[in-house]
Amino acid sequence: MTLLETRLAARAPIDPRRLRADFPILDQDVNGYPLVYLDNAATTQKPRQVIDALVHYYENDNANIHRGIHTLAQRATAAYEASRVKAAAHIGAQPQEIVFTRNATEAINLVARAWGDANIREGDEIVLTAMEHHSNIVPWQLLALRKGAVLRYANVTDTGYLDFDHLRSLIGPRTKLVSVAHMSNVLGVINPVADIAEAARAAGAFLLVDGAQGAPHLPVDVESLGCDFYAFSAHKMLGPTGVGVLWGREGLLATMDPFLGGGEMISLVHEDMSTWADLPHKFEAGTPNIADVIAFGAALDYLRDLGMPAVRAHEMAITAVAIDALSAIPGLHVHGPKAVEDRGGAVSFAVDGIHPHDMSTILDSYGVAIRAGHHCAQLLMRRLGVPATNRASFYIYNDTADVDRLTAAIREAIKVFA
Amino acid sequence: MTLLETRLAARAPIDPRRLRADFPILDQDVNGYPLVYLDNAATTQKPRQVIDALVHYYENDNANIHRGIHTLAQRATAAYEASRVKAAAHIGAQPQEIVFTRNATEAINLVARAWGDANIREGDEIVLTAMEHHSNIVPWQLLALRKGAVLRYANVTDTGYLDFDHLRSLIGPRTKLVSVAHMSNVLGVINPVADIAEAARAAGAFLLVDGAQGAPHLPVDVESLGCDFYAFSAHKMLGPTGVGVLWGREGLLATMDPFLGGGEMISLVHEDMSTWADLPHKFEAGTPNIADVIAFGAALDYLRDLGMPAVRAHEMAITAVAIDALSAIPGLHVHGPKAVEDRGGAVSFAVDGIHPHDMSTILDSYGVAIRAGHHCAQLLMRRLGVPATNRASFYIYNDTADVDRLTAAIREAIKVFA
Amino acid sequence: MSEPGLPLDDLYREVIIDHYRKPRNRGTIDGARHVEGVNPVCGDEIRMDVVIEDHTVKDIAFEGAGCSISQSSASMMTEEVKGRTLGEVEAKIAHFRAMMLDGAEPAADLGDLEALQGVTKFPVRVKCAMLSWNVLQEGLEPSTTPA
Amino acid sequence: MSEPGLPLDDLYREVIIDHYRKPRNRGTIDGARHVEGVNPVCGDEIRMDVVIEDHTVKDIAFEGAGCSISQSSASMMTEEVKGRTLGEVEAKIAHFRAMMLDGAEPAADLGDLEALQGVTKFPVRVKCAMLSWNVLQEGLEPSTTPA
Ligand SMILES: Cc1ncc(COP(=O)(O)O)c(C=O)c1O
Ligand SMILES: Cc1ncc(COP(=O)(O)O)c(C=O)c1O
Repeated sequence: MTLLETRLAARAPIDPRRLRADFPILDQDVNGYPLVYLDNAATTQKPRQVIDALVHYYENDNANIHRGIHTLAQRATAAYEASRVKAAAHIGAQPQEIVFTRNATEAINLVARAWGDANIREGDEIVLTAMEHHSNIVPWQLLALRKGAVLRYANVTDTGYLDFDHLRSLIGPRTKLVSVAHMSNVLGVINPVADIAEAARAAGAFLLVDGAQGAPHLPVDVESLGCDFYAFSAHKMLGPTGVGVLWGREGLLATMDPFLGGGEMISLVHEDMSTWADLPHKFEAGTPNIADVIAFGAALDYLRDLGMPAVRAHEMAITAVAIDALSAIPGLHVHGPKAVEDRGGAVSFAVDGIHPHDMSTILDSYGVAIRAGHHCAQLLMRRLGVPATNRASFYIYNDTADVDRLTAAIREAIKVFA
Repeated sequence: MTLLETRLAARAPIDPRRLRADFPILDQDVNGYPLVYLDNAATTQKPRQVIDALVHYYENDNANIHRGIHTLAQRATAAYEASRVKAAAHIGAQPQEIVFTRNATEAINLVARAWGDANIREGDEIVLTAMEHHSNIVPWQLLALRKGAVLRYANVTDTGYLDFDHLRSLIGPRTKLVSVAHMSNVLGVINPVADIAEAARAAGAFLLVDGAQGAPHLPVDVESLGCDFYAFSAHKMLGPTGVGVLWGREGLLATMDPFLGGGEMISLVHEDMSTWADLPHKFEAGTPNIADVIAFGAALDYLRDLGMPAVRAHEMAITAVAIDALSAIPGLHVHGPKAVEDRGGAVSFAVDGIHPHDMSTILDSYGVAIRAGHHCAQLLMRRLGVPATNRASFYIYNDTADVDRLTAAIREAIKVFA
Repeated sequence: MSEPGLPLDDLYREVIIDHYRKPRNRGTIDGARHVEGVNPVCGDEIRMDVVIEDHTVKDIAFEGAGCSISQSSASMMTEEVKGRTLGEVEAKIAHFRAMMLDGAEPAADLGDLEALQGVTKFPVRVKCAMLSWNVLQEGLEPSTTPA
Repeated sequence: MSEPGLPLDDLYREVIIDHYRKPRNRGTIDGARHVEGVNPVCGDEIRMDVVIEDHTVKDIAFEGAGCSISQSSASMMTEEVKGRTLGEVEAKIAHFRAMMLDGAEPAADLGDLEALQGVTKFPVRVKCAMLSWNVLQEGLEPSTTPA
């Protein structure tokens, strides 16, 4: 979609100044300056509605779920399951296909264990990309180690895109799984998931999409993406910490063994063996993170009310402004695509002669929070030939005034090192 | 300890009426009656201090931890790590031995995978008890299935105690692990962990203690217990849902492979293999449940200020009252030990001619919340020869008025079925 | 104690307590088609023997363990379906489901089962009432292998 | 822009920027004892060659990548330890640690390194300043095998 098309699809454009009133944390001074929070790819801030949902739950309904007959247990169970319906709706899926985990990382590990251990054999290949987050690399390394499988990494082009032809060339008869980020947390680039799904399917391989940066920023429909698993984290999309989502095709989840054993996930327990509960409970062992799942429901409501096309349109607009403003700074180089149709609002950049950690410290002293480091993407850092990058990442409450504060602080940093 | 000794060890006795002011949820009517919450073994309520800690975090400090240089990330990291120190202090351990998980269940699964897969071989034996929670059974069943190991279950006596002689007789040269509940969530019985540790150690076996019902209710010191792993859940001890703790001896944790792979738990990531972060981060993959771990710190502060000996003394006192009052009801039979020195405040009971689900529904209609069911202990239900039990379980904010309301409602239920 | 805040009287109607205490058609039938079901969440169990001849439920018996709702529902159900044609039984199943799950008024052919309507005011207990009906449904399916 | 709210001037002192831009003793030494260290959290690297003769740091050189604090700390450190006896070097390490980790005032033998005291006002950056010192400490341990 072009920016114009996305804007047209959006119900009403986002007004970040108005939304900020919902985010109490943004109304504070940091080191003497009003906070400019540009670390949204790491975690987003939470609106009043989400915080209130937590408070409401603990002040009114708190109880352990699923097995209780008393009133609080009924209320808590209903609210918990309502969040599952909302999470499903957010990505165009069915509730019984939604498994709540701790985070996207655990969701990917669940697949690596519960699907991978049963389906990956010696010599099988798993295709990743060189831009993956460690959470979409290490679980497969551990699986490969257990099973004698082989990992293959698709290249990243000099302009910060996935080298799709290279990826396709890696997918062959031994490929059992392809696992790619929907959107890179460093380059911001959006990967062509539907095309990748087609290539995977043609080879009889499954496709997992690491949606940690997808679900918060893009309208997502797992059916049209054509993937088999989709993983994401609540805390990166206005929700609380401690909640992740694994979506899997029902037929696929149904064939999988459980991951963790314990309460909630069983049907009958005998001394030697047990039988499992139905989907999705089979994959939710022990007392879940009830309160945060319920509060995540409030975050999903918030995003639904804004409309994901509007979220996307706002991010395209502010990213365009940010890339222009950053590129105008002498000695500053933006990594990743420049065209906002192809990317989200995670903008990594390098500044000649200034290490990202120094940059981040100086920006922080001006109240501007960015992230500096390898962003859990060491393979990509090596590909880019840098030890670390600066990353400013935007969300619904950021506006062009934040971009101004960012660029002004960067210019101050350049003076320090001049 | 006798009740008197425990009382003497307690700094100041607990005054449940005063504490209730800290628990907003208790101040509500359910089905027209003031709520009497007696489902504390399933999950406890949260004091204002814990709820406030969550709100404070999200309104002031929320950021992703460990890698950020900006001010919010520094604050969040410091607060998160401060909770680790508090969790360690609660059980007499070192902070680097504390791994935060989602719940006790995940903590046990972590050991079953990260320790079990590397150390359990075909024919090895794992000794459990017939009173274990499913969370301390199913992970070992899955491990036994993977490795061809054998599970052995120690008996429960007719009076609701662990048959320690039987347990000891099961521990032999093939025993690699013993895993027992510190306190049964059904019988309330406290198991003789130090003796079990001695028996395990003599056979060269490791000992895991499922402390889900221990850490909330008893003064715990892992050194004097002599165990190797100790697992518990924050939500059962005033803390939020979504946080569990695995404690393991440092030397043991250090030799273990990671459980989940991803961000936070790595040192260096290469295409084929990675190296792991130091303890305890090696076991905490992905963005942790930052907010809830921090709020759990407030719960630990609350318990520390009360003093665990005072908590224990209060529970012994109210349990004694409850057992007396319940036993006076014709046709009512209390499961488990009657001596409060030997047990905690989870009191299971049967009433002639009334199924626990009917009892729970009737009690709920009088505003009294108990739990009815198998309590994730199907093996124990079979041992007791019942499909389910009624369970009233007490905590610091319960007093004798709650016991009165419970017994009055039970008498009403008996009338319905008379 | 004063009146409870929930309509307990609607739930524990006299006829329900009666069937719970004195279940009808309790037992087993040699050579019958055997089906069973458990509600894993609460542990309620129903084991059922059904004899179908000439498109009619010639005989039916059950055993089980569980709460008053699950056991009385099974007992009343056996009374209502014994001797009925498969068509009549299917209609009863549909009418019972409609009453319990969709809030429909009890159809005339439900007889005493009408007493279970009060369960709908206690949503967590609805599955108790449904258990024996799901087992019966399975017993009617042609694919079930006779015991 | 107005003055920042944190004492940036204390962190980025002239001498630090100078060492960062023009690192002293940069390079490798053939046949020297080689040690290296990475700060996995931020990726800073220091590779160091040390020649110890007669209980003296006869020669020292380093290469590395990272922020101004880690690299300038390494550069200043090489200047301060080159030609010193092991006893003097151990004392400097102790004094530097005391300044960075325990908030002690800079000891007289730290020379230019005193400029790094401002880092203590930025606690997350202290580990940057410490990296090369931890590597040096390793280079002094007898167990280290020469390259
Ligand atoms: C003895 C015991 N073990 C384990 C658990 C599991 O705790 P969680 O569901 O918090 O993982 C419980 C809680 O129900 C318990 O009572
Ligand atoms: C692309 C991508 N994948 C995975 C993750 C891991 O998310 P979490 O730490 O919430 O599990 C992140 C977040 O840092 C990410 O950006």
